[in-house]
Amino acid sequence: MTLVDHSTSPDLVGPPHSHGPRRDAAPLLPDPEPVRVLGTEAAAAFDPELARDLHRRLVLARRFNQQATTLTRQGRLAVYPASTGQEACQVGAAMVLRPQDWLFPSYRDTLAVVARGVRPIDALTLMRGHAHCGYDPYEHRIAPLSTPLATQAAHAVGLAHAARLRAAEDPARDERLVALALVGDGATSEGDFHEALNFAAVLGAPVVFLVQNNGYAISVPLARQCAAPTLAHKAVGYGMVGRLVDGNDALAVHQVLSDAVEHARSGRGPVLVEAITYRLDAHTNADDATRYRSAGEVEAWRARDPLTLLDAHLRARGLLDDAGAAELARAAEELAGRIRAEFEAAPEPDPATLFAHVYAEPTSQLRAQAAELSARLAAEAAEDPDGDPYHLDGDGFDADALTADGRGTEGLGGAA
Amino acid sequence: MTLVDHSTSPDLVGPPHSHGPRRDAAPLLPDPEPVRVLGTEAAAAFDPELARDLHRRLVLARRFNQQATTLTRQGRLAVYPASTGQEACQVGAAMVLRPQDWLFPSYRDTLAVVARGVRPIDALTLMRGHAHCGYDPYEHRIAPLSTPLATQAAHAVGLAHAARLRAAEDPARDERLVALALVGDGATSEGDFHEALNFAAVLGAPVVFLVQNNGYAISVPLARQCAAPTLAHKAVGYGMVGRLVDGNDALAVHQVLSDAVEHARSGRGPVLVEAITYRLDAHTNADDATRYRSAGEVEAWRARDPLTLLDAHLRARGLLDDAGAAELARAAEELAGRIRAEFEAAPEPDPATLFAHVYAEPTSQLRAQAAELSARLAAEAAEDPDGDPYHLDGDGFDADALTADGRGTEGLGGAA
Amino acid sequence: MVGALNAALRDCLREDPAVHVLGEDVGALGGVFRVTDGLAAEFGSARCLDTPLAEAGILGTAIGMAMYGLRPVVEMQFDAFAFPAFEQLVSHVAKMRNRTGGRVGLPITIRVPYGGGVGGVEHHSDSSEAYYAHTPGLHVVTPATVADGYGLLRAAIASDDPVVFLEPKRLYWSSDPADAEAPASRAPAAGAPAAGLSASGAGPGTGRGAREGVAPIGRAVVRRAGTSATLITYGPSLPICLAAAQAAKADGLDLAVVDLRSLVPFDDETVCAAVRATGRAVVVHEASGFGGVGAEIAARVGERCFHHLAAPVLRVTGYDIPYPPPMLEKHHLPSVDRVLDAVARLQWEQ
Amino acid sequence: MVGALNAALRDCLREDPAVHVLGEDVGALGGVFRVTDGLAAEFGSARCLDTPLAEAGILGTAIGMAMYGLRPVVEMQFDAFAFPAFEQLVSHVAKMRNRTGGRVGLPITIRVPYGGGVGGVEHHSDSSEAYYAHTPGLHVVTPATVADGYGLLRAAIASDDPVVFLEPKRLYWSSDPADAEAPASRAPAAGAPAAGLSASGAGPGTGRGAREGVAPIGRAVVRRAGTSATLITYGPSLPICLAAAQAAKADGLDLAVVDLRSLVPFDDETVCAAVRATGRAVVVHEASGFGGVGAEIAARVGERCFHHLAAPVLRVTGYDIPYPPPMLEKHHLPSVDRVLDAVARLQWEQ
Ligand SMILES: Cc1ncc(C[n+]2csc(CCOP(=O)(O)OP(=O)(O)O)c2C)c(N)n1
Ligand SMILES: Cc1ncc(C[n+]2csc(CCOP(=O)(O)OP(=O)(O)O)c2C)c(N)n1
Ligand SMILES: [Mg+2]
Ligand SMILES: [Mg+2]
Repeated sequence: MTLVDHSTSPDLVGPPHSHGPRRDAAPLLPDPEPVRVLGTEAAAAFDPELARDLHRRLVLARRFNQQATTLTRQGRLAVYPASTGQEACQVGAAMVLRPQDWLFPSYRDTLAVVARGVRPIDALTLMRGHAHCGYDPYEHRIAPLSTPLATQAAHAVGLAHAARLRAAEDPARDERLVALALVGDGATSEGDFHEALNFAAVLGAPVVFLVQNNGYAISVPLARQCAAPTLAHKAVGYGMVGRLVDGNDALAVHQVLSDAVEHARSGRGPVLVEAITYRLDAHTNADDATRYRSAGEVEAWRARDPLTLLDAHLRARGLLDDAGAAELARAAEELAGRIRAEFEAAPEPDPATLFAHVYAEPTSQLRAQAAELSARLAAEAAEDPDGDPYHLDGDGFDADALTADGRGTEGLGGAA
Repeated sequence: MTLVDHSTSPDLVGPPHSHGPRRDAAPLLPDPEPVRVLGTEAAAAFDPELARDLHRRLVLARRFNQQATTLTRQGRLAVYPASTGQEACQVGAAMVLRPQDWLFPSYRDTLAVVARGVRPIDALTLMRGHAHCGYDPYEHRIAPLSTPLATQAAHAVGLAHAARLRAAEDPARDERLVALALVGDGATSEGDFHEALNFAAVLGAPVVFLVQNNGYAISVPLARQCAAPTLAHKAVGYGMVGRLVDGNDALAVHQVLSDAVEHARSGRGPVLVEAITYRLDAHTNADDATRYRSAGEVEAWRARDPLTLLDAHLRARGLLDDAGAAELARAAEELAGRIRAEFEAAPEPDPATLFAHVYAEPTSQLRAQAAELSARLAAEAAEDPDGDPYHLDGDGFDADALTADGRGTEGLGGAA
Repeated sequence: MVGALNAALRDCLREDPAVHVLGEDVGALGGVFRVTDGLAAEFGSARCLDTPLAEAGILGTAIGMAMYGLRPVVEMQFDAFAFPAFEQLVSHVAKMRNRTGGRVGLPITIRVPYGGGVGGVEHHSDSSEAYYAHTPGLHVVTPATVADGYGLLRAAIASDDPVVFLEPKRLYWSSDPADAEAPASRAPAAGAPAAGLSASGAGPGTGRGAREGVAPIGRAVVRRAGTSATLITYGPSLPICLAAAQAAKADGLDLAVVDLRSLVPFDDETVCAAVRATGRAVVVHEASGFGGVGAEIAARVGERCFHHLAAPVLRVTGYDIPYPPPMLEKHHLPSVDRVLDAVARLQWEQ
Repeated sequence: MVGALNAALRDCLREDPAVHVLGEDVGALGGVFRVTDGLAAEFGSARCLDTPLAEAGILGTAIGMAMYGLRPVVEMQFDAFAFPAFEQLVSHVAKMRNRTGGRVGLPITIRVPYGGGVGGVEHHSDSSEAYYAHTPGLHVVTPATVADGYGLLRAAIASDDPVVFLEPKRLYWSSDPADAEAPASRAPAAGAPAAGLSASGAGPGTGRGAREGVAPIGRAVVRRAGTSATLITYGPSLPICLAAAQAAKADGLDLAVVDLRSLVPFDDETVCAAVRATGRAVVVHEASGFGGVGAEIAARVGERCFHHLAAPVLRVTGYDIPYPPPMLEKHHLPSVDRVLDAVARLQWEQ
């Protein structure tokens, strides 16, 4: 397998710019006008069933954001970074992936995780504070939500590269896998973002990088984050294709991401997609967004709410009526109820999990520390029999208990 | 002072791509054909005196590279990363700077440091192994040669930014300073490079980044380093101007860098320049370049030796004759002799320097450690009076002794 | 403590035009912990600069600013998010003065909120002081009281050397413990007045000299005198140790509590005097124990006080595990009970 | 040792198609120290991959490769050039298994040439084992002999956990010291045969089980039995300690020498048995002393062997300074004389 075309080695007697691969920049550069479908002629041609499916998922996703935010107010969720306003990106990202693909989400991407089939309670485990990652990455082909920004982008590259290596060894086992990495506009400033894009392009790895440009990194507006014409223009500096899309236009997001994923899948290399969107809620429930942006700005963006835009489109085309909307609202309430029920039923975390999975086998030191804690908890329990019921005799972390029964629900898609 | 134009805050009712500054990409993109002067009509218009000066410095720089390499063979220099073949970049970088400017060199840029006026022995101190940085950064406005690749690029940004801040406070003291950061093609892959360029562009800092693309990072060819059309294309991803130049064409390098420096100086923001060149010697004296490149490739590039190219130009225009060349050869020998003499005269390093400058004031622990070493050395000296003459009663590191008498020589320029 | 830190920054910005604050969200937002609240409004967005989101870039830029004569104060948003800047810190910040033979000092203060106990999700509760303390060329300080929050930050910014300033997240919203006894005197030989819980206990600052309320870098303080055994701690674990000392009274034990405040330079004098006085010592911190700062403390106490020790120096620390999720962190953190258990194991029977 | 490391990589690449080598210049060049010499030629440039020049990218890519089931072996070119990857190492590599409840293990070996004594210019001679050893979730091993170079690297690659594999630059061109005495037996209770200076002393490997010549991770070895005092060391300082033991004979002292080999997991059993047998201990390493691994060793020996100690545990280490320039490094590095001086201070008179 050729990782990269090295036939373009320096043309030794030619001009000195023969260093490195020469390729035409033009096809890599994004159109500075973001791709839109809604409100254009392309909208009429868009598959109505897909549009309705997208809409249904947006409705559920919005309800999910609301329910999770409510849970923070009730103290049942430690923190929640809502993706309200970004649901078209969240849902689109999950929908364009095939089962063999992998998703590498950032901390804000709970809904993309749920949209790919993870039980809400498991997708929220990190934010609940019960464990770090509540789902099995291998079961869902989703990496843990990444809190250290942009770091997971390189993981996506490595995984996609490894899949290609394995496929080259045994073409029959070629999964034709694509890895989709999600980062925010702020995260593009990190060195890790740069390194990941460069590795992807040099290795020709099948990765799509989706930047959800919601205009802010916590309080810092994009203008203080980057001075580029668009973030998608960064692609040319790596020799990859860059594309710009209206991130509040669910049909456009689906189309551009589908194209990007198929571009990567077909071996034509990685793609960088910038989706222009807006976070309608604060950074998290703990944030006070009024410190750094005006109510007017938020309202203006609310007028471009991805849900409103798609709703209008469907109604205009007769694909949605009041009855359908009411049915959807019921499904959304059912989802919200299910989330609340899952929270009620979720077990307390077991302290044994602290030591069980630091290494494949605990070291003697960890065994001693686990025994110390176990003895202490046992002593406390003896003093106060109604207290903490945990002791440390098991293998700990019963992740099956967290994910079992999660199979039938399939996230937002199956919530109906 | 406005650090960046934030008037371009989102156009709230406009299209969603209003996130962040919108600027036209076209003026930022490099012409993929590198700028050349030699062999073009522009050569005729080029200042003959400047061309001769450049040539003289190239001759001296080449001799410096040879002498330093010889010193490694004699074991007088621990290691030397020669810039043979890259002298046009080295000399050009130093010459376009004014006294108030700062240079941030990489480990290969000894000659740029010398060309800016540092005594050869001091510029080589790092490679001699006597101390880390042999010159006073403030005296010469040159940061220490940076071994951790690309890290010094951010330092250049910070310094240039600080100078602008100070100038804004007190315009009378505005130095109109530019910082020039030198990195290799390989170093552009580091996250630090990305972060530095982004900071420079967002802050609008007067920095020029010069990438000496010599085709290799040790053994790794550019094709495995980066898949971009050119490295200069990376500029658009930061919203800065990118330029491509033939790095073996001394006149073109001088012209493009001069323009870039004046662009930055005039407040129009940072510039990324890629100079396409070739390292004719191995990575360092310790490297075996035959492991990763062919003799044929090296020979082909030798035909484009920057010295040969400029030599031919000057002779063709009657600006150089055999007598002039002989005079230059003498000056070069004089430089080589001076380097050798400086090496003879250089004092041994003083162990007291180990402890003297860890902090502004040594901690009690360091004082104790210094005393311990001092006692040990004293005991050893008592046992063997002909041994190591050092003891630790002074302030240590007598950098004046290293730099004194260096003033008159002014590097390559004054070697005549 | 947030108010004290904010006041220190404000006073430094007012007094010295060379002082500049930079970091993620330090401007309009005032930082995620509000430590820089109001500074951009008062001093402008150039002197309290919202940077792009890139920690190596932030610290690298600060290095260049310091080279030009500014005194940058960098905020790292959380402890684990300082790791991207590790190379800039270790290879440049810590070494610059040394590698330039004293020519280029870097008066940079790097503020790092650290530690847990605040219900933070993963990567938000790390304790990385051991990494910094092992890096020659850095000063490493951490306040445990409101007064030291002000005084040590002033001293850090005034220092001509780089200072990693570790802010215990758990104590951000603390006021000084009312039940702490008045500061006991330091080892008399050290010659500087003890900095106590109030800002009045000022000692000599470093760098530009002492100012009102500036706490001395390199000086530990005995927060509680005691005769039975000595607890040695710093930052977020001080209140635990003070509470343990309080509780130990019931068992007839009179515990001394030393607050290191400065991990580098280390105050051997105060620590050793306090240990020699009791003959028994427990080191307490919340970072993982293996290779933690507590190891250094135990090792040097062992070296220097060997013949005064009636029992081994014990350590009460976080376990050797990645920081736990919020619901489990209480088990990981040193508690009054764990400290008392360790004290009980100090071989009182012998 | 270079040959042994190369052989270990070659054997692993041959035996297991999941093993992949990646890093800067590991391909055609064979690495700047030639540890990967010939591997690209034999196994192809995909399995011995020259990466772009970006250490965080390298390690991050390796994480993704490991998630897909490969066993990446990463080369960091020099110790200080691993620092850009610090966040990937600490926040992901070390924590992945824990944060996924055991679901995602990362069998990554991170080879890091470390230490000085080879005349390297600044940033080329750092010793950063303390940073890694303090990071839960990493195994940290370092061979001091040719046989362990082979055996421990095999074990590291076979391990299902991430291993930071520290290669003492000074010993790259070493053959095993001829004058070292045959390996003394390990603490009998430990149950595994001692791995000696020859590759035949194989113990159980971890992960995929033991193979011929594989050295056990987590097992120290007594390189020299002795009755007077115990030197505890690892990696580049082992030859110094063996030479010191040899020299001490002249003074009638019989020094034991323990080679830790594995800093994490730490072999308390072997170390404590060796210290208890002599009652005196000196810890030797070339990293700076403050907060170094030696502090942990001294602290735990103090905790566990308190009543057996006739003298404080002393440390002979690099000074608390940035690594010196080549011409001065000899003063910084532990030497036979410094070790003997420390031994002389072990309160023999009492
Ligand atoms: C390496 C790192 N630095 C800092 C942070 C703290 N932090 C969390 S979210 C955030 C802003 C992220 O902005 P963006 O990438 O635009 O994503 P968004 O929050 O808008 O989804 C910051 C600074 C972090 N998580 N990781
Ligand atoms: C952060 C870092 N990683 C690795 C190295 C080791 N190293 C020294 S030079 C070099 C290659 C540099 O290539 P390039 O940037 O093209 O500069 P050139 O040597 O061609 O001048 C490498 C990998 C280093 N010095 N710093
Ligand atoms: Mg954002
Ligand atoms: Mg190069």
